[in-house]
Amino acid sequence: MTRVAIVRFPGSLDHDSAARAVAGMGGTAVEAWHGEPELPAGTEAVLIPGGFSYGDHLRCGAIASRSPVMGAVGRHAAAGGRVLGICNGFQVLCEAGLLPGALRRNATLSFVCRQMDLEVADADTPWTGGRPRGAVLSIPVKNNEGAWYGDPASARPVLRYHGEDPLGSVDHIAGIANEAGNVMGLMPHPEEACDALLGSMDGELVIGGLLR
Amino acid sequence: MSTDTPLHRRLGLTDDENALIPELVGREVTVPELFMFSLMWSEHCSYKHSKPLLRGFPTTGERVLLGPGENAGIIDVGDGLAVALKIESHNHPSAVEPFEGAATGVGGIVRDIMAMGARPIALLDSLRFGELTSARSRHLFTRAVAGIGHYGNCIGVPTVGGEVAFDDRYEESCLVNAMCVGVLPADRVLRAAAAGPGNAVILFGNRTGRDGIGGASVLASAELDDDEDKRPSVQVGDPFTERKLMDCCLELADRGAFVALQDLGAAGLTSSASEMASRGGVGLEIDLDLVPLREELAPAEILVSESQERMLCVVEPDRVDEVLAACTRWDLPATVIGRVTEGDRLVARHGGEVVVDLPARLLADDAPVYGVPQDPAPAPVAVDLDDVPLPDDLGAAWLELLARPNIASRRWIFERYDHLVGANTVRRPGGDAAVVRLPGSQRAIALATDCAERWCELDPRIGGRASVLEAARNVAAVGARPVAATDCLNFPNPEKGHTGWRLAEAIGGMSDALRSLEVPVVSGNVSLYNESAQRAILPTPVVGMMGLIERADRSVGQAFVADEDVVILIGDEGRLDASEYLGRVAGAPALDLEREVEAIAMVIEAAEAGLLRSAHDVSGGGLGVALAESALAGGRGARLVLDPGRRADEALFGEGGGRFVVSVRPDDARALHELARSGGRSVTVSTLGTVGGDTLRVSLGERSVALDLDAARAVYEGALPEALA
Amino acid sequence: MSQVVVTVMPRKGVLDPQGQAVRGALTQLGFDGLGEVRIGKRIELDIAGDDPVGTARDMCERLLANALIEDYTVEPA
Amino acid sequence: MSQVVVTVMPRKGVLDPQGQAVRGALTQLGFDGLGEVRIGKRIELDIAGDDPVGTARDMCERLLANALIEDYTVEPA
Ligand SMILES: Nc1ncnc2c1ncn2[C@@H]1O[C@H](COP(=O)(O)OP(=O)(O)O)[C@@H](O)[C@H]1O
Ligand SMILES: [Mg+2]
Repeated sequence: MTRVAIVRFPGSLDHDSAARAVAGMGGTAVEAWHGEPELPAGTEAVLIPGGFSYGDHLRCGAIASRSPVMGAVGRHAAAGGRVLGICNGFQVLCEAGLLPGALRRNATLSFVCRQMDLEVADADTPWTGGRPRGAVLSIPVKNNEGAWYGDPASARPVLRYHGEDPLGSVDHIAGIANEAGNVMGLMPHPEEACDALLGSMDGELVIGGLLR
Repeated sequence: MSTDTPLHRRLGLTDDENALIPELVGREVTVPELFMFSLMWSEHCSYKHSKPLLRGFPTTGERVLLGPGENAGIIDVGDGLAVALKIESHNHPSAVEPFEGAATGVGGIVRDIMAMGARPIALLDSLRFGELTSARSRHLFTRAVAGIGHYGNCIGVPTVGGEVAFDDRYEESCLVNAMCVGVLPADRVLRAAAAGPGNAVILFGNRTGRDGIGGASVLASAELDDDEDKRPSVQVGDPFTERKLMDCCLELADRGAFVALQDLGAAGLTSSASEMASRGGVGLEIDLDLVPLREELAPAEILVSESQERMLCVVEPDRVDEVLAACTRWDLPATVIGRVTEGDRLVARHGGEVVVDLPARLLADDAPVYGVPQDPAPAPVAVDLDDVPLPDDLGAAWLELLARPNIASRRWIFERYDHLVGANTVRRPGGDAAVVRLPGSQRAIALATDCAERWCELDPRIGGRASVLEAARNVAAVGARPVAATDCLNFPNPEKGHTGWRLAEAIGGMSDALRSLEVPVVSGNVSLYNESAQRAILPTPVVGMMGLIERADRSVGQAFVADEDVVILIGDEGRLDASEYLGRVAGAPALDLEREVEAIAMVIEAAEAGLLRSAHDVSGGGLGVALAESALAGGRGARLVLDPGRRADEALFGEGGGRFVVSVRPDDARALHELARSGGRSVTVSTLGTVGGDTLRVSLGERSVALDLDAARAVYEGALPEALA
Repeated sequence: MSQVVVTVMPRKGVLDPQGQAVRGALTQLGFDGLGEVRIGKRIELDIAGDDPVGTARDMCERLLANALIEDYTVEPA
Repeated sequence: MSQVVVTVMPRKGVLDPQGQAVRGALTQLGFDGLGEVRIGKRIELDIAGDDPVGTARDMCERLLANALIEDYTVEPA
């Protein structure tokens, strides 16, 4: 059972749903507290869940990205360990410099909560469960600041919005990985699409990237 | 009001009340004490004009763990779980500053649920604004929705439902009611009753500032434009701190660290401390010098400040360090500000001097109670339906109805709310009721808010019944059994005109329906004086209904799901009398309570038997709108035959009758008809036709009408975004 | 066209959760000796006409600032 | 303690949707002849020590601004 550390900041919201999704796929979820300089012993993969860490004040993810635990997450990533950032977690990874670019205000200038179709743009990372390029996943987005901004050439787009993109991301990017592919961030919420009762299981394809 | 007006009047106390206070206390009171009385004896805190009327509500039942009287009511839902629920208004603050007013309204109701030791799992919002043709109403509405979204999204509690209606009678007095639902272990209900002399009193959360001093309470006892001085300093919501408070409270409640827990709402520390002491039959001593302040405040100001995101708890002495440590871990200021004492007095010190020394009960429970005039309103002036021509083009009338702001899709609103966080939202907003799975259980609850305010104006008793029945139908339509209700009574000044009578009649009507459904009211809130110099609001008793589903995967949606399914109408005839379609009054609404309750029971049984492929209650806009919504949700049309009845537009757009539109597999149609007659029931059930195609085709005797789904979708989805663009 | 700068700050006494959060974060990063932190908006506008500052003031009254919770100042850039 | 003012603006060339929306709203209110509208942050800090401006600059580098999308300036109040 892969030991997945789920990072918790003040204002994290999705740690429980993320832990449930990880456990549902056979992983073991443990909490990594923001103030700790090290990840919990035996951590094999890291998940930074969604939420409004530090109230989204200043810039989304900015304050959290400077907290002690992020040093340990950086070292874990540098050693080739897998790291997945979801929504606010994606914002944190960008602010921490572990992924390129930044997330900016949605083009609608409003919060958007909507089930979205996502298209696999790169089938060669661990984050799409081996689905071929062009395959479409159904996963909800819910954010205020989900428009990825940056140089697409510097990023490795893994998921793109298929059809409409109310957020206004550069190149309709929904999720990107680092060059090596071990660090992934996305605005949609796979942990809320891991249960047939909630309408979609496609989230397991993304979360599965954390598990051996 | 000029400064030579006596202080008590400026604070909103009557001369009689002012004379009564020293009599009850046995001496002249201090200035801080007078402030405290003025707030605690306001309508907002004391319910002095509504208390006697509220006694009419049914409040008991097998599942009731805690009824009205605490921060929220609690219902046993089985599996060792309990659910706390409550609805509350934040009308006046939202009219003053819609974003912060609505946001702090959400924050306040969430803290009421937290105070029970419950984890908040769902929010709903019930809104009333002026017509969207008014720039001011558009502003108030968009900012209020933004404020609700801001707060709810940021604290991670999904906003799963609610309702909104627009009417020019809300132009100056908008309504923002928020409902919160939380879950807790049934054996760990936390109360806000202080206990154990010698125990510590800890204040934690945000620091205290000059927020809303004299705000909510004073405002609620005077009409808004009455006096500039009575306007509150605006409270700014801080959802980040609220979330930390929530995490911290749950952690400590799980560990059993609290003897009692209470939020600070209207009248701040005064109300929290006096209510906690009074409920527990003990005294409290607090030292105002120890309260963490954001700015320098006088003792009276500290006592009545309505700074948000604060909680008060009682803790045994040997657990104080544990509680303070948890607060530090969550980066929340926390201070022991006093202790529980023997006796019944609330004592506050400042600079070493006693500034308050009162029996807590006088503040919390002993406000004078007043009757309100019972002057029945005359029957409404009605137009003769014979003078209302039938529309030449029923299809155009149908489209026009779907585009009305009171009917059109609410997607513009609910997509601004995170309705999914927590990963338990089984049925999302847009249907009749939201369905939320109870964490760690197969069970789910169904939630809806409703109010038939147009009917309440014409006949408050019928309107009160209709409000409850509609809420119950919404919950039944998803397959849930209604088990508990909470209510928010939004009315104009009860001392004037027919309002007092309307209030009593509405409560009577609600109680009639609740008794028939065997649903108790476990919590609620009253908001009076919703009027301006220009006009008064419609009587608006909002009902928040909770239903229970044993198996979350058995809930029913409103969408037509398969071609050839049979479309069936359950319930009695609709009428144009007070319909949205007519927009005028053609007669007083009527309803048959017993028959409507039977239809509700039948639909629940049909859902539980797995007979229903879809179900949708028929409300505003009548059958035509209900059919269109089921068709649009499923992307499937239908071919239907309607009995034309008295007139074609009445058959299509008439309201009332306690109806549902359902669809069933062809093989199940007979079973549904049988269910209508089972157990001595006699529910009217008519087969209308079958699902299929991309058009809704309805024939009504000589006339027939077709609704193209693409055209319908365009107007139905487009109306709110266009009105607000 | 001349540029005008509008500054909108939380009113004195009104809670500033953003300033509070940022102050906490800076302290955690080791910046000691930090007093109050207040965060507001800076709006740069290019305005035509004779009285751009007056126009901007008008804009503040009607849209840019919320008098209940914010104070504003206007100055030419 | 001396007060330092940090101004953080969207970088030139980076689209500012909020500025655009405010521009649209102002135009709707009848304010014609409006050029660009740019919206950023004004952060007022009370800082102790000999070099408050230097400290604030350091704060910007480490937290207050994101160089990819924002420019900042620091000045004594
Ligand atoms: N309309 C009502 N129906 C039933 N109970 C009510 C109603 N209005 C108020 N109550 C109950 O009276 C008590 C006081 O209400 P309120 O002052 O709004 O609560 P709080 O002080 O927690 O904000 C609560 O227990 C509430 O549930
Ligand atoms: Mg309360």
